Amino acid sequence: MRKYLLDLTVSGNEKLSGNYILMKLTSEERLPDMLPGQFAEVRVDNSPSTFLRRPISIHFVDRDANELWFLIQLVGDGTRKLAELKKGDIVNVMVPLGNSFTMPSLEQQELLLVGGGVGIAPMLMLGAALRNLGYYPTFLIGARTKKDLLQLDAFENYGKVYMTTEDASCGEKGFVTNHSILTQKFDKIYTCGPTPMMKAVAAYAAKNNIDCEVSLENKMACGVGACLCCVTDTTEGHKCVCSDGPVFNIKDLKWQI
Amino acid sequence: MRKYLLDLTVSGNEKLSGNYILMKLTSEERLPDMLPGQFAEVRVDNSPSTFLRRPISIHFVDRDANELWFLIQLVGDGTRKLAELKKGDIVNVMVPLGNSFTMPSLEQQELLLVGGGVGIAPMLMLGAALRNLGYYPTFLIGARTKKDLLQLDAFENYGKVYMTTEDASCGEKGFVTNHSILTQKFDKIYTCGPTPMMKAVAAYAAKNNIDCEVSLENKMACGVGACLCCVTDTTEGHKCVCSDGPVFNIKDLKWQI
Amino acid sequence: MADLTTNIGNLVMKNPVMTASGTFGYGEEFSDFIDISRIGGIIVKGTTIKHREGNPYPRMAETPSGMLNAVGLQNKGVDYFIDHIYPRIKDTDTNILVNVSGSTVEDYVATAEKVGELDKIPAIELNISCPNVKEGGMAFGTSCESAAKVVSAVRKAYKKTLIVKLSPNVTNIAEIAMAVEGAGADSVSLINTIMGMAIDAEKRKPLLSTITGGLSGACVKPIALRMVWQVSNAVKIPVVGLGGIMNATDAIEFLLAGASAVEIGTANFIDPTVTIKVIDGINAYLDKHGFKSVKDIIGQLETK
Amino acid sequence: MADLTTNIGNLVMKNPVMTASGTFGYGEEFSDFIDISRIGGIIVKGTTIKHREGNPYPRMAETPSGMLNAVGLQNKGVDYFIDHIYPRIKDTDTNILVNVSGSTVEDYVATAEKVGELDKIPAIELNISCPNVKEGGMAFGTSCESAAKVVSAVRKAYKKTLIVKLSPNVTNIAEIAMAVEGAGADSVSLINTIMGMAIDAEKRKPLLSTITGGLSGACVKPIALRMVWQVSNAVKIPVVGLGGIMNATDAIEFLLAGASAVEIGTANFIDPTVTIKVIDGINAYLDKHGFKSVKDIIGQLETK
Ligand SMILES: Cc1cc2nc3c(=O)[nH]c(=O)nc-3n(C[C@H](O)[C@H](O)[C@H](O)COP(=O)(O)OP(=O)(O)OC[C@H]3O[C@@H](n4cnc5c(N)ncnc54)[C@H](O)[C@@H]3O)c2cc1C
Ligand SMILES: Cc1cc2nc3c(=O)[nH]c(=O)nc-3n(C[C@H](O)[C@H](O)[C@H](O)COP(=O)(O)OP(=O)(O)OC[C@H]3O[C@@H](n4cnc5c(N)ncnc54)[C@H](O)[C@@H]3O)c2cc1C
Ligand SMILES: Cc1cc2nc3c(=O)[nH]c(=O)nc-3n(C[C@H](O)[C@H](O)[C@H](O)COP(=O)(O)O)c2cc1C
Ligand SMILES: Cc1cc2nc3c(=O)[nH]c(=O)nc-3n(C[C@H](O)[C@H](O)[C@H](O)COP(=O)(O)O)c2cc1C
Ligand code: FES
Ligand code: FES
Repeated sequence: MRKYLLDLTVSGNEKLSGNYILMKLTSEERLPDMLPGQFAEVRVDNSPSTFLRRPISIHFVDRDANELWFLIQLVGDGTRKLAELKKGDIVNVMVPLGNSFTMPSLEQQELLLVGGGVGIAPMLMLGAALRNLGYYPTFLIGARTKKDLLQLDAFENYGKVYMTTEDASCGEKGFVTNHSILTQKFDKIYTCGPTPMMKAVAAYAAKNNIDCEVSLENKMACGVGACLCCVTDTTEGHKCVCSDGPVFNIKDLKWQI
Repeated sequence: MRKYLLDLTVSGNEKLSGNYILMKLTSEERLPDMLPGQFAEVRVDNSPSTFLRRPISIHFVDRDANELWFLIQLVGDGTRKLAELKKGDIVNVMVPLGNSFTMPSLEQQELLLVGGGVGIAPMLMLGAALRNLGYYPTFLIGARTKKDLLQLDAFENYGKVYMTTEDASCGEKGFVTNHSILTQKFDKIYTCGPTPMMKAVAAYAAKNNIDCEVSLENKMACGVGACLCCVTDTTEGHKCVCSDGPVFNIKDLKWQI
Repeated sequence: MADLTTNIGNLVMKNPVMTASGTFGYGEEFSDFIDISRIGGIIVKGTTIKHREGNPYPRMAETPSGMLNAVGLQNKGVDYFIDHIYPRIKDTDTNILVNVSGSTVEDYVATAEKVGELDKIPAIELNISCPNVKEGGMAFGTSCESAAKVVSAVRKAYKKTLIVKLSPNVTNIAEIAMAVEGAGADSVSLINTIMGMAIDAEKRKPLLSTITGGLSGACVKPIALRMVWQVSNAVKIPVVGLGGIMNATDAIEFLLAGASAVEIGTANFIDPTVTIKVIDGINAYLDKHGFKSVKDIIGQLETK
Repeated sequence: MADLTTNIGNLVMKNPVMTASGTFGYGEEFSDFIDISRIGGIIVKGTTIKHREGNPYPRMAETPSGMLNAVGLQNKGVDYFIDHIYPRIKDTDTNILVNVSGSTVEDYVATAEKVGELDKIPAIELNISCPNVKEGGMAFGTSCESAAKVVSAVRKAYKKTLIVKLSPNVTNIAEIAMAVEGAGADSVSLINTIMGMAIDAEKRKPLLSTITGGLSGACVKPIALRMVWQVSNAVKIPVVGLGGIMNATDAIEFLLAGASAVEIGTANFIDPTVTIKVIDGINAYLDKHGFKSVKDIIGQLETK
């Protein structure tokens, strides 16, 4: 898929509950095609401590408004600088990068999308794409506490939404893998979130023989498969999270699960 | 004189003609005492290329408004970042630094204050201080063209103002040392501006046996006489522009004039 | 429009801007962003005789105005390169150079020989300076004797343009450059990364799997520029300068310090179009200052 | 409140934070901003046997996340220090150390002897690593033999705590550290500045009067940290770590890498109160992580 280097204009930058922002970017031109699971490498200007770009998942593409959405957790200087941007500011992005989630090949599949923390970001775009293909996916969203549960309304447009919080402030108490919905049968699981969560989901999937795709993170420099900084261990050796991933099928990873 | 490290609040940041800004800073507390010729070391935040502080002269202290004024020419990343600051933003400054212009010891002196380009910055505070002591100084201001002539109204509060521009767009044509006012007799000259200008003024002063003080610039790191980066040649060897200066009497410098 | 052509030994380049090994993949990764044939030369990833998996991850850490990497020469080996990658890239209208790495003199020689048979590869860059591999690598580049030994051996086996990439992790880089010149190199390129380290204070652990890694990016520029200046004052062969070049002004500084060409590495990650901007910027500088050719500024630093 | 005391040989420090020579003057320059007696130690400007005018100007150039200096050991000589400066600063309630520099072994010894007679100076830092002087200086610090020679001679003449400041401009800093340890040093401090260069592309001239200068500041931290880690794994004497420390986290990284104390240099220019912030920050870190003493984290980097 063709990659672009674009100067996009901030059309919205909303502070959400917890420590998250929802940033919307637009362009005079039609935004390029992007697939669920892909990401952007975002330039952070005027941050002395942000030398390299920041990888951020494509949260959603609103084709009507010609808007690209990022859901960003503020963790350090770079993300905090992004949070300061105002409507009309320019953000330079390399987009779309990476592979994407695999669409199911059969009809009538029961699909489970598990997101943890800011790992829900790619799940919205994925849910929308699946709904568009006629599926009605189930979202299972885990967070530490109620205020880390984001974009629930948006998810509800595309499927059923279940939740867990570690402090029981919303949905069922505990981790996603404790949720009662997992007693149902699923044909495929897609997941993105903290590594321990993804490993637990992967273990559940493996045990129940469910096809499972995970979206990984790693430290990145180039974002396009050129520098080999971002590798992960696979059955075929080191692969780049940025270009061979970020989406991997768990059967190709060397996770001890 | 006691030095302070202060977080000051921008109370005004005006774009002047040409490529200059007039920045006004204030504080909840009374601003410390400062003398004409002293400067501040200003921290520039969020500029990846501005590692060290930027030395900026004290242009004026408005005691009624409790405001410290800087007159700044935008030449690089640091000064451009300062120009972007808005009312209410915080600027960290080390102030006041350096020595100061010497006040005349006799009454009834004819004093000439020569400023070139942004070198007029310390001349306003100096003019105000001299006027306050009962002198009526003469300002001679040189610039390349009309739009580089700044703060003329402010200077007129304290003395007579004469001008030269290289393109004759305002005042007499040429350099300050060509101005007809120099045919008059002066007892003391104070000057700040580009080195070639100051050297020409110093040569004029030396030839006519006029006491003359110049305010020098140099690359600075610490601003407080600790690092010895900012030295200039004097009859007593290397002296620091930041702590022994920035004001030097030309008889102590080793200028070939 | 000034004349941007420059020479490295027998190698003629349409402009002095190359991409640094390990930072530009095989060029293809950047072809959506720029017309890579406009670049003066593309130096592909470090290539070894056998397939190498490289180091475990994490392999990257950000530092003030720079980054550390610990990739460790991951590559599929020279045979895979010849069979699968070379056919894909060989017709790019620019110079494609292979960065040849190894652990033993024999490995270097064998790899260089194989690459020497490829028609469309006019030159190699011999990497005797990789700080990210345990055996060989940087060790060759840190003493005059071992540097001369590997270069002599490769020189016998490789007839086209031989550029030797030097390590900055040495007391006297000019001496190493002279040893390499004496051993028959057509050119030296410098600098490779500087050995550095980063720690996660909260976890009390190194940020790289290998504890130490190679520092690159803007932060190393003052060191790289100094070494290029020292080396170009010490050798007669052309020098290729790199290390922290982020824009055209940086590149011009290296040319003034004595480099006949430059390489751009880490900056490609920050702006994938940087090479084109540097080429255009050098041209604009030459026009502005009235120079007809880039050769008119090489080594023209005025030091009184 | 954790126990912040640390030892360098016989020298007891109330906390591990010192100021680096040449960046903090004689302390007095900063006393309007902070209570300098809170600092663990103040290392004053490089002092030589005779008055030195230092290098011509310009002496400073800014670089990405750092700066170059070419001060060249300007100082009024050890006698002036003893007669005029020492009396003013000797009663500061902290350790005052003198950074002893020289061009010949005799100079070093003579200066160390004179400083040895000052009651209130409990230690010297022997600077065998200044890149900004033509004769001597860094040359002593770039070979094991010359480093050992000058240290042995000073050791004989100086009985109090002897810290030797190492140059980073070497192939193998651990070897130099071991040579210096063998010659009787009580401690090594590192790093001094890294030799670098900056050019004004528009004027085609160097930005420093001396063409090259010493690089310091945040940009050098990864290199300094790596060297501190290498040296503290190689020697038994305590190591003082410095180079690019800008905040408490940076300082903690050096302690974890094996430094028993740290020095803060360039950061003083950016924030004249940084030393106090670092001391408080180390304390907060120790409390947060449940360490009773700073000694509990020295060298405690987990590398599996
Ligand atoms: C493919 C991919 C997609 C991502 N999508 C999103 C997203 O949609 N929303 C979101 O909020 N975050 C996302 N991240 C994580 C995001 O890139 C990091 O949080 C961000 O780079 C931190 O930058 P910072 O300057 O704020 O923090 P820093 O000060 O740099 O670091 C703060 C923390 O973030 C970690 N971090 C720093 N750089 C990276 C990096 N390049 N990759 C991974 N972790 C890093 C550090 O280890 C540290 O723990 C994604 C990461 C990857 C690899
Ligand atoms: C005592 C003193 C008082 C000053 N007062 C004023 C003032 O009142 N108003 C004003 O506009 N400027 C003043 N200057 C100059 C001002 O400090 C520089 O213009 C400013 O630091 C440039 O910063 P920058 O990041 O915008 O430019 P940079 O990108 O850093 O450089 C642009 C140009 O400015 C020069 N420069 C950079 N740093 C310094 C420095 N530390 N000292 C001197 N020149 C430098 C560079 O050589 C270059 O030519 C003063 C300088 C000194 C030493
Ligand atoms: C991720 C990465 C991988 C690298 N791989 C190689 C390599 O395979 N061979 C080599 O000679 N240099 C390699 N280098 C070093 C660069 O080619 C270059 O010498 C160095 O990064 C300094 O230049 P820069 O500051 O412009 O990046 C690598 C650098 C980076 C950042
Ligand atoms: C302006 C300046 C002057 C210095 N003078 C000396 C000196 O006289 N003696 C010395 O041993 N080191 C000197 N140094 C080196 C510092 O002490 C320190 O080793 C170096 O700057 C690295 O630390 P930093 O990055 O924290 O500044 C000087 C450094 C600077 C920036
Ligand atoms: S980040 Fe460069 S290969 Fe993935
Ligand atoms: S800037 Fe440090 S002594 Fe003047």
